[in-house]
Amino acid sequence: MNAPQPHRVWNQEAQRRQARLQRSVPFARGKAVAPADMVSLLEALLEPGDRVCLEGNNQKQADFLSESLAACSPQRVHDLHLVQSVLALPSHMELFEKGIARRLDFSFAGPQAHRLARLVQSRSIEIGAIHTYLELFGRYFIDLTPQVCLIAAQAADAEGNLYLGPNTEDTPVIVEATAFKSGIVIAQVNERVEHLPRVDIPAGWVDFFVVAPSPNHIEPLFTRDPRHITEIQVLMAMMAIKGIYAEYGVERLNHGIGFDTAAIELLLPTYGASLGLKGRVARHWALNPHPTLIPAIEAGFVERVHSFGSEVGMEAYVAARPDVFFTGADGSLRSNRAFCQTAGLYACDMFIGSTLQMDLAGNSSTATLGRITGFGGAPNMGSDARGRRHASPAWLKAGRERSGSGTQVRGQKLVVQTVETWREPHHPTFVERLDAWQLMEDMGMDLPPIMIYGDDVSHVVTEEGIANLLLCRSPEERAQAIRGVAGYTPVGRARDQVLVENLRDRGVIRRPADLGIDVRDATRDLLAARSIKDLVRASGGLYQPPKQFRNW
Amino acid sequence: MMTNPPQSFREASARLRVQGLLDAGSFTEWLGPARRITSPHLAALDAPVSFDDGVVVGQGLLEAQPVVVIAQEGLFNGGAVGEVHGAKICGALLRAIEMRARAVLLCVDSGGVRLHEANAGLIAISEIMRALFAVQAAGIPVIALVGGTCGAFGGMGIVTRLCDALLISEEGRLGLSGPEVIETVKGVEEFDSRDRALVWRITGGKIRRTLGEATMLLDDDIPAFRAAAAKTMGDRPRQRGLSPDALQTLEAAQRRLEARATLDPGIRDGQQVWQQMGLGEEVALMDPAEFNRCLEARER
Amino acid sequence: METLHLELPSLQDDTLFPQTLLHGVVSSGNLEVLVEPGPDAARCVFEVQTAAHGFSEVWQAVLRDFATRHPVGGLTFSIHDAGATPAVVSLRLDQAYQSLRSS
Amino acid sequence: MSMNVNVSKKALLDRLFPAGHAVSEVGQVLCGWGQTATGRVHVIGTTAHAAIDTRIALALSAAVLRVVAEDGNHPRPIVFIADTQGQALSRREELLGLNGYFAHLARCVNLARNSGHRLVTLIDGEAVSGGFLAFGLLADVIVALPGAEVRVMDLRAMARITRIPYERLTELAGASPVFAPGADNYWRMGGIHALWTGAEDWAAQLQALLQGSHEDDRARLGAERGGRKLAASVAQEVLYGHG
Repeated sequence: MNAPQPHRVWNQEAQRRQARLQRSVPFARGKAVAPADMVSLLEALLEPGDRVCLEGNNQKQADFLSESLAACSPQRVHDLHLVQSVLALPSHMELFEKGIARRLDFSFAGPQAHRLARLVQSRSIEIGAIHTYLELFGRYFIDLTPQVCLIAAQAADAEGNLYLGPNTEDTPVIVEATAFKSGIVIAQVNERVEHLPRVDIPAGWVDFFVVAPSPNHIEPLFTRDPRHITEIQVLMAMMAIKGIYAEYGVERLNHGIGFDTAAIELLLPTYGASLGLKGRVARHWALNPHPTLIPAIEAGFVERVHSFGSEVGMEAYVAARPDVFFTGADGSLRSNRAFCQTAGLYACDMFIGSTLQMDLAGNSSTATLGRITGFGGAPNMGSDARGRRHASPAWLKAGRERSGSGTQVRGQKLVVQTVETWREPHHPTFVERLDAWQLMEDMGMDLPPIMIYGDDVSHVVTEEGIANLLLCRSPEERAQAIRGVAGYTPVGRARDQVLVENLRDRGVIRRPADLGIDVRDATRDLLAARSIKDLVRASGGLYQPPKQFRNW
Repeated sequence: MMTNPPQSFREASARLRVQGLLDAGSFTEWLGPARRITSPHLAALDAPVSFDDGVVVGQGLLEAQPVVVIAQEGLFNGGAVGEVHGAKICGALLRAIEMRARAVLLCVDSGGVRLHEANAGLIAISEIMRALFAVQAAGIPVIALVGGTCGAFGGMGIVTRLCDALLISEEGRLGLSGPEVIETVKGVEEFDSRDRALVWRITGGKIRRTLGEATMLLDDDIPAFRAAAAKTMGDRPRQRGLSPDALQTLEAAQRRLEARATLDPGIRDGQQVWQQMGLGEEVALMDPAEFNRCLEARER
Repeated sequence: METLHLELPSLQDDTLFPQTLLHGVVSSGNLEVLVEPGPDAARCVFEVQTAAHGFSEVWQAVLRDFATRHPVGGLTFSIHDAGATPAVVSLRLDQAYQSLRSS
Repeated sequence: MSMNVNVSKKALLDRLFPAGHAVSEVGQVLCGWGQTATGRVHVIGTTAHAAIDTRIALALSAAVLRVVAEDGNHPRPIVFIADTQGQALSRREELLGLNGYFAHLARCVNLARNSGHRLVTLIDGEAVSGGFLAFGLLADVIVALPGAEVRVMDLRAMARITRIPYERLTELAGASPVFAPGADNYWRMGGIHALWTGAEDWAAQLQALLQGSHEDDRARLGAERGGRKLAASVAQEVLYGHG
């Protein structure tokens, strides 16, 4: 038996934490920091090379802390390693341009995708990896644990307890990883109050907080104005509801964001109800509070929704529907991205979403040249969870179709891509080769950035029909099934007409007529709401859309 | 299941609006699409043309009364007025006099002058104004219907205010300069054109009805427009020779407009107008019928 | 603008009353189609003016399928297109055909 | 004698009315009379490229109404002097319904015509879109003085909005009067009846315009001058029903 080594110190991280706190003393009164002192505080406690998590997803952003970090002197704060969900703010990019940060592990870079690509090409940034949310959250507890996290909360009390409001999002997972590994937790809050409506993060986990000069920025990213839904999208929604939701009896599901899925949400209480589907499909959801879900909720289709984050304007509606949404004792929404992603991965029978490009293997990608967008959460939801063990009718049926005559040992998640064959002239959705391959070469990546792997995809819905890839018995069949719904794109026109008709006979490809859908019925009159105003009415005046979506 | 959805005026094409406004099967189009009188000026600039140059004109019956109907297509080049488009409107107005129409229904859906043929468009709008005066002088009321995607702006915003009555939906907009133009020239602080709520509080149907410019605020529903047009036609007979523009009438109008212009100089938002009337947030969600009742009560 | 003239064999539907009909609107991503009696009962004629360049083959495929799908012999379809996708083109043509049948 | 009138407009009045004039300028609005060989005429107009707002529109309509009331059964000609950069761009003005003020002004001008006043517009300076539509463009006869700029929008702005290259627009503007700024383009389209040159006797030319028809002859003129070939025939065809 080896004796313990006498000189080994076992609490170096805790000592380092104490040293950071010591250096911060001049810039804080207890845990409270004045906005004007935030830069000095960060300069005092950060050390070169620190792993830092700057909170921000595609909704709420710790924007004041990000700007404060970007205002630090690169002489004092440099070579940071950022480990965070989303690069969304200009100040995020400044960190790299100024040399304050050097290395990056992240998930998604929507608004900054172009600037990020330029930084990569000019070697001003080292990318560790691009993750899905769940992977990144997982690595927070394995090898990418933040030493300092800068988070956003709704309110703090004098002791530093935090209330997160409806946009909980990533905060719990970030704080958990940081606070319990001797890291420093700094929060920006919108207001300091006497009594919090509820405590979401206890003061003992929080080191500093600052009342930001203006409330943290939140984008209404999940609002789709029904005015912009086209007849083609209505047609595809009809096909999806009749050919997939009804066919498999999909009760638990997640919707991607976009007009295609918004159309489905708005067709459930009209077309879906006319098919007798109420209570049979779309009962339990992993979904942000989409305004376009209101009519289906009001019609009694939707029984329960758990959310990743919130949506601007939906606060009062959510609070008034606690049987449907997860809410705190104070009435406001309790969202949680890590848990909702887990639910989407393991507890849902279907994911349906849209994409920009799809190849003949069914791989799909939203990557376009010159932009690094990353993945976000779609691949977590849009993949078959091979670890799943519990059964459901939809999961079993899909699994049976995949295993064919072989012995069935597992089910299969329905992963549905719903796309128009052309996005616009010169931009066919179906391609022989994804732009992602070119992007991989340009950016020196290990793999092409594929959002949904083809072997996870079960169905492709286009205006021409539905291709059921579960029933395909070879890569060639799969390719013909995709060509068979690819319309007049070059990929679609290169189909083998005979093979495609065979696939249609076998039910692998189903046209609207095969589903008993008359294309003439696909009009906007089927939408349960045709405008934002209709959604407000459907909510009984509880939904309060942001001003850019109103016309009153 | 849902009840019958309304037949949206906003979402309908000009042609469908005409069909829905008139008695079934009564419409006869003048210079229809088969005549292919398209704009040579758009073609010269290699821009897409339309068989009717973006306006449908003709005659039909409204509750068995002969009317002339003119409907601009807001989706084609923003309903903008070019040479052919403008001449079709002018000709249709003058023909209302020839055929002794009971009324003219003018469905305005236009941003104003078509830039591709700006000079022709500007002159055409001035010609439309003069033709409209002639129609009114002949004792024929002109009823403006506004509820399309483009609203009524620029010169067509002026023409709309020359009409005897204005029927507008809440979605309808009326003004002179578009918010985008004002923002471009004067800055976002003057007018944030992306703030749709603000845009509607300045130009939208509700504030235009509040200020007395619109006769009636309507649901976004073609049958509602049809019923209101028929009612207006019955309510507002114009008598031949009795000019509405008699000096006393215009002097009274002058006083009303002068009074409005003295509105507190700090007022730059429809909301402030409603506040002054003792109306609050509830205005936003009032449906048209409720809103009309609310205003009528105050007007009494 | 690019123009395309195409004449395709198609069956004739005697019950279709030969008449003029305009369907759709020329706006971004959309088109109008004017249907008129054509010169030959066994063929249909397409006259296309389009803002999207380089799509002659796609147009031919879309129109050929349309002429196969419906008995539109004896009709002329004149199209002004402002960049509609093939899905929208097919939909508008189908709708125009349905309007002809119902009127 | 005219009071407070800006220098260039004063020079114009001197030249139009050598026998005398009494015009005042208040807030960019001209109002008064000029003496011609056949008697006094009214002068109403704007100066210094006025951006027409509700205040100016109301001043103009008030002036027109006053003239109509004063003259009663003996209507004298009205000479409009148009000098406007267009409508005022302002959120408050839009809220007030500036288009309605313009419509009212147009009605007043039309009332003057119906009451027997001969209406002559002289463009001196700028005449731009909405501001021009409201009254100058409604006269019986419209004249552009040398240097007058008449337009809806300049070509650079038009290029931005229509996404047609500026170079292409300038090239096409040489061949067609239909979209490019310029008094001569408007003349070719029939929107302007005459273009006066600096060398002419403007008092005599004005005198000649003080009588004539009230008919709107602009579409016909546009066709005759070859600048607007369709307006007249299309309107006629709709009117007389060959459609």
